[in-house]
Amino acid sequence: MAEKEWIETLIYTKSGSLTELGTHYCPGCTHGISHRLIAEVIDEMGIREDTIGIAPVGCAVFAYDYFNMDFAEAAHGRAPAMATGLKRVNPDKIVFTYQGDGDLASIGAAEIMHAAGRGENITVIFINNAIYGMTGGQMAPTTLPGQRTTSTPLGRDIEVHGFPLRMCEILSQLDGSAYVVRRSLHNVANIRRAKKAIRQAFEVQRQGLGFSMVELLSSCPTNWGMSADEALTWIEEHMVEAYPLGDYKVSPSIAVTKKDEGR
Amino acid sequence: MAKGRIVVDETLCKGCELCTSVCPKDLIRMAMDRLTPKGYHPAMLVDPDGECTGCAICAVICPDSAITVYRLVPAEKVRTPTA
Amino acid sequence: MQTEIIISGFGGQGVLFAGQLLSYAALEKDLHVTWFPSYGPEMRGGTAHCTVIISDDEIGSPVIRNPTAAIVMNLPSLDKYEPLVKTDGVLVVNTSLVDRDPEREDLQIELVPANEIAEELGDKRLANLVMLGALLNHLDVLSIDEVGASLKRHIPAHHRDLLQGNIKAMQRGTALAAGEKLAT
Amino acid sequence: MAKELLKGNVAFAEAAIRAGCEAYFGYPITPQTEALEHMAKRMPELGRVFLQAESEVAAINMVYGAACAGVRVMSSSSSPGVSLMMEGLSYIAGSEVPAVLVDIMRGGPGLGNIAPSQGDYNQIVKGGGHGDYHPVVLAPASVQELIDFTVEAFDIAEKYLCIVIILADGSLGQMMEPAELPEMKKVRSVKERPNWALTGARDRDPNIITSIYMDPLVEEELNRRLMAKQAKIEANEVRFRELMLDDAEIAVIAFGTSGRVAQSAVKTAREEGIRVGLLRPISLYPYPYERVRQIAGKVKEILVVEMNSGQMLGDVRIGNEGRVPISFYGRQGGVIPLPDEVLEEIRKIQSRINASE
Repeated sequence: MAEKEWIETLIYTKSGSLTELGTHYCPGCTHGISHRLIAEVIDEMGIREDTIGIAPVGCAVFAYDYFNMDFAEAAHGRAPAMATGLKRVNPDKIVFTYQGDGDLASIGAAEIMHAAGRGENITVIFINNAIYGMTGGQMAPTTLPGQRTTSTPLGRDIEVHGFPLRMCEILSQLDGSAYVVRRSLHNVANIRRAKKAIRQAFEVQRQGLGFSMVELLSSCPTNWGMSADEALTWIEEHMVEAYPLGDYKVSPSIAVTKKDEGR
Repeated sequence: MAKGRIVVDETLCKGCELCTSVCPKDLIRMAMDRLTPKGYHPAMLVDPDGECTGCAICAVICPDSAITVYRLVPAEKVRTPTA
Repeated sequence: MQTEIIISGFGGQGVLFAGQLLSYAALEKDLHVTWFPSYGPEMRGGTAHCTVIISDDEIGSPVIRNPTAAIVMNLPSLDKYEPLVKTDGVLVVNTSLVDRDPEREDLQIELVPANEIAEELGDKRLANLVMLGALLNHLDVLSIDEVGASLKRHIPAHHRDLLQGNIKAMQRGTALAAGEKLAT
Repeated sequence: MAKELLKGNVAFAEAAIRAGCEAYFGYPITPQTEALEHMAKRMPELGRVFLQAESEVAAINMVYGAACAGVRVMSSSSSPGVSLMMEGLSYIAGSEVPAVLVDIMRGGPGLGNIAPSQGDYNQIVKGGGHGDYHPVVLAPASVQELIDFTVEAFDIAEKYLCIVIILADGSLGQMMEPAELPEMKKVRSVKERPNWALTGARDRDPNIITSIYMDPLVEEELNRRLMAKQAKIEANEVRFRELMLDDAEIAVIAFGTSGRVAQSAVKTAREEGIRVGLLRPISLYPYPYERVRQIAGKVKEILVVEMNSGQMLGDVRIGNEGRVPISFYGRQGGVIPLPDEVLEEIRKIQSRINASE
C-alpha cells in the first residue's frame, strides 16, 4: 500500500471580514469572539460587500475599525433607528447593529422595541455582559440582583434599582420578531452554537422574514474584577441561570435545523 | 509526527490565557520570557511530542483572532479553509 | 386694493371651507390671496375662523386686526368681530343663531337667517354658502359667478352631489342681500 | 407649472418629493402633521420610503441612517419634537452627511401650545445640539418661499454635506396661498449615489461614517474642517430681502411671518410719510451681519420684531456693532403681532427721532 500523501492545510485564520487591526478590547473580553463569529458568518455567506454595520456607543463604539465593510456609528441606543433608515433605502443590503446592554436595553429600549415591533428586516447582535464596560463598570439594565458594580457598590438592590430586563423574553413577544434567541460565549461548545445562531439570524434577514436578534451572554473580566477564565465561569454559573439560553422566537417560516439548539 | 500546529500572531495576542485553558492536550503556555509590543506575555504552542491535532479549539475561543491553525490533511481530503 | 375677510363661527359650520372657496376664486382670477385659519383646540366645538386677504398686490401680513368684511355665524363671533370691522365695511350676521341686533351704524350690515334658508334648501350644512352669497353681493373683488366656478372645481369629490345645492345656497344669499338692499 | 392654492405643510412636503426626497421619517406633532400625512400618502405611491417613527428621537436617527446611504432624506417636526432631535442633528453634523429638516415652530417653552411662534431661533440657529456646528437655516415668509427653500435645502445640504433647516412657524404651516410647485425631479439610482455613501463595500474600500474622534487633535481637525465649510457657507449663502431701505431713517428687521407683518406696517408707515424700510433676513445662519452693519451706518434707529422674546435681536446687535439704538417688539406664547402694533412702534421711534432733531 502506497504511503498516504499529507498536505499541511490552513484550518483556521483570521476572517477576511475583519480588518488587520487589533482590537482595543481588554484581554479576554468576549467582544472579540462575537466580532469574529459575525465576520466568519459574513465570510461564509459571501455577503461582505453587501453588508452594512452599525456600531453602538459603548465598548464596541469602534467596531467599525475592526470590521472590513461599510459601517456607521450611531448615537447611544439609536442603532436600530439608524439601521431602519439605512435598510429602508438599501433594502437589498444586509444591515446589522451591534449593541451592548446599556445601549439596547436602557437608553435604546424604545428603538429596539419598535424596530422589532415593525418587523424591521435587520439583524441585531446584542452583547449582554451585565455591566457598563466603557464607562467603567456601572450598573446595566441587565446587572444581576446582588451584583456589585461601581454604581451599585453594595450589590444591585432590587428594592432600589428594580429587576434586570430580559430582552429576548420581551422582544420575542412582538409579532414583528422572526428570530430571537439567546446564546452564550462562555465555552467552545456555546461559542459554536452562537455562531450558528448568528448565521441563522443573517439568513432570516436575507430571506426578508423580519426582525432577528441574537443575544450573547458575554464577559467583562476587567469590570467584573476577574481573570478571563474566571469571567467565563461566572457567565456559566450566574448569568445563564438569570438569562436562560434558548430560542425565544423562531418564525415558523424559518427552515431550522433542529440540531441548532441553545441548550 | 504532529498532525497540527498553531501560529500565534503576537501583535494581536493580549495574553488572556483563554486558549491555554481549552487546549485538550494542554499544549499552550504563556511565553513568560518575552512581551508583545502591547506588553503582554503571548501564548505559544509547546508541543515537543507532536501532540497538536490542529483541532482549532484554541482559535475558537481566542477573542483576538490571534491564532492561525494548520493541520496535515490527506491530500485527497484537502478543502478550503474554514473554522 | 386689499380686501380682508374674516369668516367666523362654530367648528363644523364650514367657515374654513367658505374661506377656501374665496381663495380659490381669487387665485383663479390671478389675484394675490392668503387663507389663514384659526387652528388647534378651538377648532373642536369652540369658534373657528379664517382670515382671507385678497389683493392685487403682494400681501404682507396674513393676519389683520380690522377686516373689511366679516361673516359671523354665531353670537361669540358677532361679539368678537363687530367692533373690529373697518368703517363702511361689511358685516354679515347669521340671525338664525344670533339673538341680538348689531350695534354698529357705520357698517353695511346684512342679516341672514342662514340656517333656516339652508334647511329650506334641504341641507342645513349649506348655511355657510348662504352667508357667503350674501357677502359677495357687497364685494367688488369677486363675483358670485367666479366663486361658483371655483366651487365646481374644488368641491371635495365626496360632496359632489351637493354642488347644485351649494350654488343655489349662494344664489339665495346673494338674492336676499340684493333684495334687502333694494328695499332700503 | 400653474399656481395652486396650497397649505404650507402640504406645499413643503410635496416640494421635497419633487426635489427628489427618497425617504421621510417623522412623528406626528401639531402644527406640522399635514406634512407627515402628505408624505404618508405620496411616498409609497412613488415607491419611496415613508415611516412614522416611534419618536422624534428615532425619526432623526432614521434620517441619519438613510443620509448615510446617500439618499435625499428629510424629517419635519415642531418645536418640542425638534428639541428631541437635537442629539441626532449633532451626530449628523459631526458625520458630515446631508439632511433636511423643517421646523414648524409653535409656542413654548415646554409643551406650550400649537399656535405660531418663532421661539426656536436660538435652538436652531445657534446649533441646539452639542458641539461646534451650524446648520444652514432658511426662514421662509410665504408658502412659495417654503417650497423654494425646501427644494434649495437639498442642494445646499449636498453641496456642503451639512444639515439645512427650514425654520418656519405654525402660521406658515397652516395657511394657504397660491404657489407654484417645481417639476418632479428624477430620483438618483443607487449607482449615482455619492462615493462616500454606505451601499456595501463592493469593488472599493469600506466607507465608514462616524463622528467620534478620541484624539483631541483629530477632533479638532474635524472642527476646523467644519469651520472652513462654514466660512464658505458664510461667503456664499447669505440671503435676505429688503424693502424701501434706500432713504430710510428707521430700519425694521424681522424674519419669517413677523417679517411679513412688519412689511404691512412699513408700507402703512410710508403712507404716513415715515421714512422706514424693512430688512427680512432669510438665511438665519449664515446671518446677514454685513447688511445689518451697512444699514446701521445709514439709519437712525432699528426696530426688531419677532414672535419670541428677542432671540434674533442678539444677531442684530452683533451686526449693528453699537452704531444706532435698537428697540424690540415681540409677541410670545403663540401670538402673532398685528401690523398696527408694529406700526405703533414705528410711530414711537419716529417721534423720538423728531424730538431729538
